[in-house]
Amino acid sequence: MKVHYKPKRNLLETIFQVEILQGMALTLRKLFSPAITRQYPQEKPPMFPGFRGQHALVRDSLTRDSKCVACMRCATVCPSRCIQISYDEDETHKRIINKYTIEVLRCVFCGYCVEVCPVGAITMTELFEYATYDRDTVFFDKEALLDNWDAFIAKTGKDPAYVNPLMRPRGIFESSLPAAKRLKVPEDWTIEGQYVGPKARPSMVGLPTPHTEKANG
Amino acid sequence: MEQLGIAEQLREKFPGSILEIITHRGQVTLLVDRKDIFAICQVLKTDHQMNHLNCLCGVDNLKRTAAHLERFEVVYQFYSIDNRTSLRIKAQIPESDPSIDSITSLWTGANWLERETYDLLGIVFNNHPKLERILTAEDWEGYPLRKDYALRGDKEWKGLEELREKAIRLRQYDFYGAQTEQE
Amino acid sequence: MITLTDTQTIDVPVQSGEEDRYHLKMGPQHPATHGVLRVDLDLDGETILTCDPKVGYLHRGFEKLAEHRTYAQNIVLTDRLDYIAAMSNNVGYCEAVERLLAIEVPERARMLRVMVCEMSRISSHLLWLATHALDIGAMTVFLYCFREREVLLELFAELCGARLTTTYTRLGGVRQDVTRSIMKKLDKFVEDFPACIEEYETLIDTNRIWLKRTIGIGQVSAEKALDLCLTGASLRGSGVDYDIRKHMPYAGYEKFEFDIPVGETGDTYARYRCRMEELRQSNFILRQCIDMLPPGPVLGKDAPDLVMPIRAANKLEVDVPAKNALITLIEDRDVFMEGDIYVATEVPKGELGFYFISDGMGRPYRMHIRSPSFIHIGALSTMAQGAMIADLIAIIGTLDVVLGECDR
Amino acid sequence: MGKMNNNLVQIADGIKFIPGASAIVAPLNKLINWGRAGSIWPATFGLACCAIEMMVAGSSTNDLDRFGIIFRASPRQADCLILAGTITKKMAPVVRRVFDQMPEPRYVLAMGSCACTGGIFDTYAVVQGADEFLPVDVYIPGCPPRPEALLEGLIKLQEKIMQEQGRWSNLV
Amino acid sequence: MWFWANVTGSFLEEDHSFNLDEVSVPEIMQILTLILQIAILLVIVLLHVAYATYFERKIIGHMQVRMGPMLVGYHGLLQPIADGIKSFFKEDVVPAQADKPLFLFAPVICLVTMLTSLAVIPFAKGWVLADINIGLLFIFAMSSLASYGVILAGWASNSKYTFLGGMRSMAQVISYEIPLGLSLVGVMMLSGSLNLTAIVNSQGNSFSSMYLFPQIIGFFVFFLAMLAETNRVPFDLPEAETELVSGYITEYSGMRYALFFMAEYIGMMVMASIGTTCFLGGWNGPFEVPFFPPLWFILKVYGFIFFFIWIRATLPRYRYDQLMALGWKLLIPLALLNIFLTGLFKILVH
Repeated sequence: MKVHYKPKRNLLETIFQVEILQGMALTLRKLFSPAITRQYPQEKPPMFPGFRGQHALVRDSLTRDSKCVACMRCATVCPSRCIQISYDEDETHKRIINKYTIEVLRCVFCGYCVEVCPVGAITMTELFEYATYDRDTVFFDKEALLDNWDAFIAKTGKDPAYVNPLMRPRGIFESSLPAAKRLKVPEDWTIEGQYVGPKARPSMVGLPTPHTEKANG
Repeated sequence: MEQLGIAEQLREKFPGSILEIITHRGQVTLLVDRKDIFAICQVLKTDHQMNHLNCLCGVDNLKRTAAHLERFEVVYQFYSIDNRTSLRIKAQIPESDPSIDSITSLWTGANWLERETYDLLGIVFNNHPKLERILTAEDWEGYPLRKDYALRGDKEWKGLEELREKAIRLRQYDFYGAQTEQE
Repeated sequence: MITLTDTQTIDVPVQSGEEDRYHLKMGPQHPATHGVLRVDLDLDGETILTCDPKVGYLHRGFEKLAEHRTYAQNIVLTDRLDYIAAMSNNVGYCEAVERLLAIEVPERARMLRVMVCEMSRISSHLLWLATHALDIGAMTVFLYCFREREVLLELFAELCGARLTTTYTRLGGVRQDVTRSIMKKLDKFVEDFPACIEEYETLIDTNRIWLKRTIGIGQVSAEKALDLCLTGASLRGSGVDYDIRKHMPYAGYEKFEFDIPVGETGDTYARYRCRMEELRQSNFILRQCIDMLPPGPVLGKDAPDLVMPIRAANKLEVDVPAKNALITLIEDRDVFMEGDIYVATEVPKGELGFYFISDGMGRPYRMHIRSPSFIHIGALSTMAQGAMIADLIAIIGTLDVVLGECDR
Repeated sequence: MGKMNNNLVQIADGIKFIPGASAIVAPLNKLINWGRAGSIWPATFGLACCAIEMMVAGSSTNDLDRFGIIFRASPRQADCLILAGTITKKMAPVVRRVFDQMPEPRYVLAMGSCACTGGIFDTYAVVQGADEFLPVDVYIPGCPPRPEALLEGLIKLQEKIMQEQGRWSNLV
Repeated sequence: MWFWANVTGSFLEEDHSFNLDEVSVPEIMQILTLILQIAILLVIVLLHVAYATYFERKIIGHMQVRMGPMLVGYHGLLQPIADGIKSFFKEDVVPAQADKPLFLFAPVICLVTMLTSLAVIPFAKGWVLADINIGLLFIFAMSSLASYGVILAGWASNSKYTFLGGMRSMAQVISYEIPLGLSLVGVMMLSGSLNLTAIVNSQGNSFSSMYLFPQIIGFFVFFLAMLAETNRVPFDLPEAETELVSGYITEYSGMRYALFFMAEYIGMMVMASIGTTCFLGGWNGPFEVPFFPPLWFILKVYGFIFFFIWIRATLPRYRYDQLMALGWKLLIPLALLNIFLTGLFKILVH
């Protein structure tokens, strides 16, 4: 397709500066239209579940401790190598974490650690305002990470059983999730309730439907 | 397949230089000797309408072994916009003399790609108009993309060391820096 | 010619014939160089005699780093490649790796990829228009473009949790499905966007100053453009109909109806018009995506886990809870087949190609990125010959370069 | 570095340059600090990804101009250097030079992981943290930080400026 | 309400507010009064400059659907003060290779010439510091001198960007002084005087008798030349931010930069005042304002300044050679045509 240009201006338009006046009319109209600015310190931006903000370790409501089982998947997957975990094993080969640190200033906030965590222990919260004067205050250890979770629950007033789509990705079969991550989520996060384009609906033949999936799995 | 046809024609034209023809995932690769690379590219451009040079890069084969593989290779990826065919050519370069003819006179766009390959791998392009470092600093030592170059660098670039010294020297003029020094 | 050092003035003997030359080093800190490009200019008055772009001020060792990270981890790196259209890079990277490792992608994920690609194309073109207009002096266009771009970025944030560095795709699909609220907002955006394009065009499209600053500036003929290896709108502005979405369709682009705008004159104005048309076409594709999004999972059954083993023989040992982790680990498929592949995708800047060599490990042996910006900046010295300083700014703007992608 | 900044946050007296601050000095100090905090002009200096978010922070949605912050192209007229992006080794001398060209008082914000520590790019070409060669005042985590996070960093910087004492030695 | 007293040709003789001979107080008192008046004018003008920047930032902000200064004072009203304080207490860097005396002196030249030209502007009937016969010429002379400041600043900084900025400014000022002067020749011909008060008086007090209408071509030329003289978009080449960083002020910091900034805004005000006086009927308005006669004048000047800002928010920037071409090939012929037409008109009428 050849791009088309607007017609060249004629003499009259040249003399009366028509196109410039049109532009000026636009800016004048905008002068009297409301500003779209968010007044930041007073007005916060809209946040959505799954925002990749400050890290936190979910505080288990029963044990009051982290759910982490020291499987090292997060430390392995981290592209910027900012998670450090060390653990001891007791006689039943259960792992006990003695160090869990995240160097936040090196983190790239990809969310891989949350996604690979089989028990939903680590998460990323919707907080993002923690600029500091000092590098050391954003070097989170386990306690700080647990505190981050408490702060997040307190600040946003979220339910402590908060699930974000990093912990339980949208649009995959529940059967492919580990048991600890089969959490209750809003309807349109599941395959059954997902958005489908209006023109695609009749042609569902041949695609795995929720029904067939259940039969298989 | 049209690509294979072109490859066969090339093999007939340059019997000594085409070492191998490989097909992988529907893409045809020609392993060639470096001596005829300019002629091959010219034939591709003029006779086979390969008018678009997609990609030119170097590879260090230090940790790979296969038939015909030398230490370095330069990979050319061509595409014909009119015929919608593509072809890849890999020219083998021995470690002893890492040099190959430049194709800058065929595609002006190859100029920077060749400079980049020289910069990161140390492959010299003969007849190149301006073979200088491009991505790293002018006085950089070593060729970063070679497999024997460490990820964090073998030794510190001296420009950065000078800078660190300067920063320490100038700290006394800094408001907070001066305060800490007094303490 | 005078060279200034830190502390004193040194009189350099002037060569004969160069008395009138004025040597100007523009950048790396300069408002119009789109980041950290440096251009060394030899001027006669304000006319450019020679122009020598210097890059590498953002060279981060991408290709080296990629050799030390697994295929899955490298997706994170691609965000930082062309940070204006991170989604396109994600898709380009994953298309290439999937072809190398023969991973199937579900239909829904493919269409979602097209959708986010086009969203990022719009957001990238908006940023291009904004900075290009700002370079030429129209500062209001800049802010209007950012207004619409912000809508898209917030949609990205809702979709995958980050605004710029999205890390949206996964090998074998995408990370997150869309929700109804995202689609509703996108629908509204697609509805409103044509009016916004009209708004930008009111300000600049027929404006006589804009026309004077763009028509005939940085003119490249079709042959010259091919010779310079230009791609994307820079090539199409010169009249070569080359768009990878049509030539080598990926991610199911063959199912969509759209036109490739092609210019004739090859000057800054033609490229500007091409990109403005592309905005409209992308909007049209988005509309089709919203209408045709098929049901199904967004991640293939055989998609590899994020925690990729480094080598096939030495599989990662996983713990009891991880056994039934997200997706099973790669086992005996031909993932670790040796071989190489070059896959190109059409990103907003032009042709983004990934060239991989696999040696049977969980990480690439060699990853080369054919970045359009690098080649476009290489063409700058040819295009800017004989232009004026103000034209150089316009030409840098019209090439639509991103230094993160250029220097890697 | 850390110790020094800790000291500053909880500054209460900190009168080191003008012993025995008089009744004139204190209000004047306050006035100057108010002026400086109310008109932080950063240099237009984008390095990488974060620069785009910096531009967004300046655009209509967030509007840095509300805080009296406008970007100045020339470092000579700037008060603040926002290190928005990865600092490579090749770029580091240039960054330092831009900082040296800025007149006192000058502040440095390290925006994003790359500027703070090098982030994911732990390679041969990247400086591992801007504080290797620059006195960084505020660190903003995020990759890239949301524009609001940049605003929050700037508000933190304003708080820091408001607590300064006697930073006008170049005049007297 | 269209009543005006004493708007006659003999107005000049009646105006004796600054005529030292006729006032019967000791001479020293007269000088003190004059100094006081100058001081008041300076304070007002400098405040005006401060708030003109605020005005500009607000208007441009709202045209770009944002808000402009909001947080420093109520709706950012103290913003200019904060900027001023900050600039005043900022380090004053003089580059090592700069020509120091000239570098320090250049902003002063700019500011002083601009302030001097304020002396001849009639803000209202009788509100003028120096009612000289060659007011217009005086202002031209002063604005030409101001360009010296710019050129010297560009040269003395010993930096490449500033030098290019200074060169551009020199060329721009030389080529636009001519159409600016020529465009006002028509006004001079109609009013028969170079005295600004006389020009206002000759326009009469009705809307239709403003010189805007008979001199529409002249006004067009004048307006463009005025934009160019004050380095405003679309002619802001000497300080084109995306090309030359900040042009001739690249190396200036702190207070010296603020001086240039003030000079630029005073320049805008002076040019707007000339436009008001010569084309829009000066202080005349639909009715006389009690206690504060210059209100109409100020409103008209701010109308001009609003127009400047409006154009800045809308238009891109010309290229250097296109700017020259516009000046020499379009504006000067147009201005000459205007003079010719005005002359023809005068001959035909008389």
